[in-house]
Amino acid sequence: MRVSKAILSVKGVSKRFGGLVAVSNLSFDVAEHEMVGIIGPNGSGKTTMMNMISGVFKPTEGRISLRGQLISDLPAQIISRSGVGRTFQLVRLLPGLTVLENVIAGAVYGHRRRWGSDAEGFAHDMLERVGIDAMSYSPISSLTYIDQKRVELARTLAGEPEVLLLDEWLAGLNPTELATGIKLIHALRDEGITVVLVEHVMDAIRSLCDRCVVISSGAKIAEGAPDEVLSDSEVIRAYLGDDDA
Amino acid sequence: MIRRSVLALASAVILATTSAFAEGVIKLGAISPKTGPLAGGAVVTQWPNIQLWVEQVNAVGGLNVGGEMMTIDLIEYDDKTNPGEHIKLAQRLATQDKVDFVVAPYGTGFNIASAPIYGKFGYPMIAVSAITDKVDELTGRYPNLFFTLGTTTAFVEGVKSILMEQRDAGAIGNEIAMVNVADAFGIELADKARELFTAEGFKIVYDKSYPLGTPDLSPVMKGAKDSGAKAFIAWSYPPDSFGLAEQAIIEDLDVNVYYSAVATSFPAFSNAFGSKINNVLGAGGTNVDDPKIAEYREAHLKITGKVADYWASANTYAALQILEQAIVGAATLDREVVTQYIKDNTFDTVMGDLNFKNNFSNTFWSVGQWQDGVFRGVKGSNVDGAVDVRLKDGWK
Amino acid sequence: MIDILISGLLLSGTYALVAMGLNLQYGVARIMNLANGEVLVLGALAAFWLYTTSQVSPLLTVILVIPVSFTGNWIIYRFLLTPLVKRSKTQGALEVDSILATFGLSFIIIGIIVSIEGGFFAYKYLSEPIRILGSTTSLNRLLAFLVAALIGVALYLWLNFSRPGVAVRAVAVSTEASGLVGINVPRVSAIAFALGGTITAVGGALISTFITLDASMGVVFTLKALIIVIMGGVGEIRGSIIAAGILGVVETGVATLVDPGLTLASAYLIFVLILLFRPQGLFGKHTT
Amino acid sequence: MKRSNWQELIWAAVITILAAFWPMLANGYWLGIGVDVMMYVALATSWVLFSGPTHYISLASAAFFGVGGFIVGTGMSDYGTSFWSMLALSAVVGAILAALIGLATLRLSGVYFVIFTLGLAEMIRNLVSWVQNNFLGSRGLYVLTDFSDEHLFWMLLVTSCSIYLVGWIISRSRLGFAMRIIGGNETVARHVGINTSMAKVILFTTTGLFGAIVGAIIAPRWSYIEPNQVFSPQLSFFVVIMALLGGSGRLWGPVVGVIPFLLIWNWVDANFPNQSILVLGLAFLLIVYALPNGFVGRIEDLHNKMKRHS
Repeated sequence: MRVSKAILSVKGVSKRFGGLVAVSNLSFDVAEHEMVGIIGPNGSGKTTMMNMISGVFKPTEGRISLRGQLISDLPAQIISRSGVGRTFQLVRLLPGLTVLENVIAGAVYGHRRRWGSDAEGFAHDMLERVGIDAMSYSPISSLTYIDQKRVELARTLAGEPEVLLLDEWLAGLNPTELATGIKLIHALRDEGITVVLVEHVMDAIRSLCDRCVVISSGAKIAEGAPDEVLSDSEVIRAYLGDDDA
Repeated sequence: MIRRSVLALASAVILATTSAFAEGVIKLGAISPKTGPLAGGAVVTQWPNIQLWVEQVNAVGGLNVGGEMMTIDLIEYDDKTNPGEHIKLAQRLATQDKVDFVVAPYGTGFNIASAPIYGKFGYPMIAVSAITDKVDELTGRYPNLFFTLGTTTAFVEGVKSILMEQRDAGAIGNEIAMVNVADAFGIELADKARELFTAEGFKIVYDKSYPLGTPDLSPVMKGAKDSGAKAFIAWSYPPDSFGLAEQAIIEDLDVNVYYSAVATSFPAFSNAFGSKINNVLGAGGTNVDDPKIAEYREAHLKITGKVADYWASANTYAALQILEQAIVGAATLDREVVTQYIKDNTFDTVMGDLNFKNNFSNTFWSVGQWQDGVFRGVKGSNVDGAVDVRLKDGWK
Repeated sequence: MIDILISGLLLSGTYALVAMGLNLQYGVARIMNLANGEVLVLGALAAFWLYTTSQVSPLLTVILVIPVSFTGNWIIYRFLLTPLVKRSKTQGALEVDSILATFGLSFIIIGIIVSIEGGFFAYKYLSEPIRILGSTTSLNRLLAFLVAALIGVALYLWLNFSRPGVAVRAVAVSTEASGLVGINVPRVSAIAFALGGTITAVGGALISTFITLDASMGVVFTLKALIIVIMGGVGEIRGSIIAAGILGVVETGVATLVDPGLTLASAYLIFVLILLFRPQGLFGKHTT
Repeated sequence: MKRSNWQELIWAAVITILAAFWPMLANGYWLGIGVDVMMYVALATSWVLFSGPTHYISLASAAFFGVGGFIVGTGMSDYGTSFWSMLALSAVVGAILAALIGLATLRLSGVYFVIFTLGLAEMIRNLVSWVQNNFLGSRGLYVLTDFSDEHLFWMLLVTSCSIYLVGWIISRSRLGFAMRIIGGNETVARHVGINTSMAKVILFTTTGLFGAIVGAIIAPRWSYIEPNQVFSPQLSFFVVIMALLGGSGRLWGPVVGVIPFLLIWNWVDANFPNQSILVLGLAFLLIVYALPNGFVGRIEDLHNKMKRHS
């Protein structure tokens, strides 16, 4: 499903921490309604890349733009408001708030600044969308791991992102949960959200992604349809003995 | 909230009834720091003298108030050197403990802060440790407030007259090195000194302040030394008066006039430095040759176990003597009558005969000097026994 | 210039004595000890009291102070602070609790000091001028500096080259991980706390030979110590020593060249600037 | 800080009205305690505005309080200005100062923030002393007014109420919700689109503004302003301690912390005049050990228990 117009565009991006090069000269585009996977061995710079898109870090070099607008020099909150939502590798919820409030948090400060009953209603919709509306008023501490992930996803969706970044959203789930999770992302994809996901679960990548960007040691080594790149010899070499692919 | 006021009422009633039983007793309230930055000074000049006076009075059976012997019941509080705390405790003394009389607080700020409360209840306040140039304005506002220690200007004048004498004698030139501690007390004195000294043609070649709690005064002393002035004046407070003297010794400050303000007259000052601080000038003083002072100092040592300091101690004791004589003289515990008595009469105290004009006693020492182990008054107003100023000659 | 450097460095010695103990207590035992300054004043009181009543040399007092303050601080940690450590679930909660508890403790110590001596601890010991490279200073300050240097070096060597020292450093880095590798965390914390308190008390005894203290001056030292520890980086003895050095030299420099009235202000300004540009302190590891 | 509801506001209004009658019921000592209570309620509530939701412990209260007192003192003593104009000036200066501190502290967290605010307050105290010494040429700052304790009590009550009301409105606003999110996780806050810096600076500015107002109102009570006393770091510690003792999770936390704390304090003062500081320390430890989550925690526990039983 190749769509011509790139919504998110990463051009020649590098990130150095002191002497360490985490990402080097990486470029790729994400088209509207497309689901792109970023894969690569541990420590290859995937999460750093996500952090640069969402504004946790600024790239040392290169530019990231959203619908042609440069976003890589903006602070995280502006990037978020301009339509980039994300989840975190290790779930980050707000323990002092209820499930519903956690999701409302996503609705209030996004580009559609909802407030009051509007925000509340919308948050309920999002919780229903991820399938845990029944737990709206539970404390965060009572949730299972997958439910925590769902809350986080609901919160991100509540911001109505145009581009959704999922950072190892499926990691750490048991087989049943994994199936539920994949189904959920499928549903999002069917709704036409643009998604960039970092993932290790290859089955999920095969079934979800339109296209994959493979990085190793911070640099892009392959790009293309999942089946194509996963059989690429260089990709296999990068993964060998390194991961569970 | 309502319940609390009922409680307050109840306790007030209980207090009222107990005070009805307590006849033959004069309740005396005293609030001063036992902790906090000013405690170090208060435990030297304030608390021991209150103790001394109360014990002496009670030892002879109390005060004769119109034929009835009344002993002193002392109620004391620690204000922790905190003005808010002090005000609250003053209110407690007046409205809960319902004391008959009070000892004026320690420190200028505390006297002024508590004056409205004590004034409201008509307590005469014979302020000792308060030095201000606003005497008229304050006593106009608080007619119960009396000042015995002098004014800021008088203190500066005392030092100024020494400087002028020594300049005339050729011991010092026109140049003065002056420092002050950057708190209300030091700033006020330094400001006045700047005005009065320059008016007499002195040049303040080194004029710096240092913050309260400066751990190392050696740069200050080095700066003063480098200025080459033969007179060093420090408007200092207790810990720094010690620190400055130590640095002067270390740097071997070559001056003929060395003055530091508060705490110079403390026995601890001489204990710490011995003969090295011989001929150091300091704030205040007493006439140590006066037999009354000698007797007082002996009693102070005997009863409190501490050597009295050579300045504010005797003043504090004198203020209590004034209160004592006013109560006995007025033959009543009626505060209004006693206050009026203080205004109208002359009192025989360890500091000599004291009386108040517009609530201000113009009898006080302003400058003293350590001379061979004794701190003697050298300048004062209406005082006898001032000795000649000696020149500082090294720090041996 | 030499004057500034020498006076400044000697003052740094004082500051290092004040801060090293707190750093151990906060860096290792995770106790933000607001009673640090009061412990220092206790040490000073011991030196003053023994000197004025029985002519005991403050140097001897320093040696006497070591076992007493070690035991005292160990007891404080064991019985007063351990319950707080146990009940707090997060570092933040422990910080709040230890601020509250040690603030109360500081009042108790002040009360004890006042009941022994409410006035100034005024005495002089080794108040003799000495010339170093043409600059005059006093023997007692030099002595305090030397002891501070000795303690600093000994502490550094102990922490880096001895088994228990390495355990202490491990606990400073992570209490959980240290527990996992078999370090007795409560014991190491107690030792670090007691050792920190001992250094502070020894510092107090030495400082009292040249600074006139009284019961309520502890807070001044606590503030300085907190500033130095944070400036140098939590858990970093090296950082504390260097921060103490910077403060000492800056304060003396400003007092000499600019205005003594600005000494403390400039010290705090340096602190503020360092934290603005290195929010984790000079040597602190950045944690997010 | 949790979101406040209407019921709470009504309770607050009722208590305020009752409190307003305090000067008629109590005078002298108890009125004085009332003034003290109001002063610390105001300071601690304004502290909780910022520190409650963010969990940032600020030790800068004395800086704002001192600025207020000092401005009133200097203005009235040296320049003969009116109290009210200086009160207004204090509020402005306090707010500006707090905004600057807020901007400076954005990158700091945890203990670094705590000590930074302490250091900054000390720096301001020393700078103010120096400026007074060298440029203002003051002869002691006398603040002589005709205000009695009643007046000060009501002024502080109005201040406390304003702070509470501001806090209440904020807690129900997008800003208040943002602060709760920031307190939970700052990275998340940024990623849901919150301008965390702006939110923190606004809240901190409010704290500074009210702190300076309280300092200005107290100045007439102290009559004589000494920089070292109005800028006393102890005040900052007391504010934090009373707020934490009450519980910083609720806007009304400080009220239930300040009142018992000051009552215990006064009881100790009155009954142990020679060792008040020692007994105070002991009382303090007792409270810390007996009330791990402050009074609010205790009250909410009891409330929950009662609910369960009924």
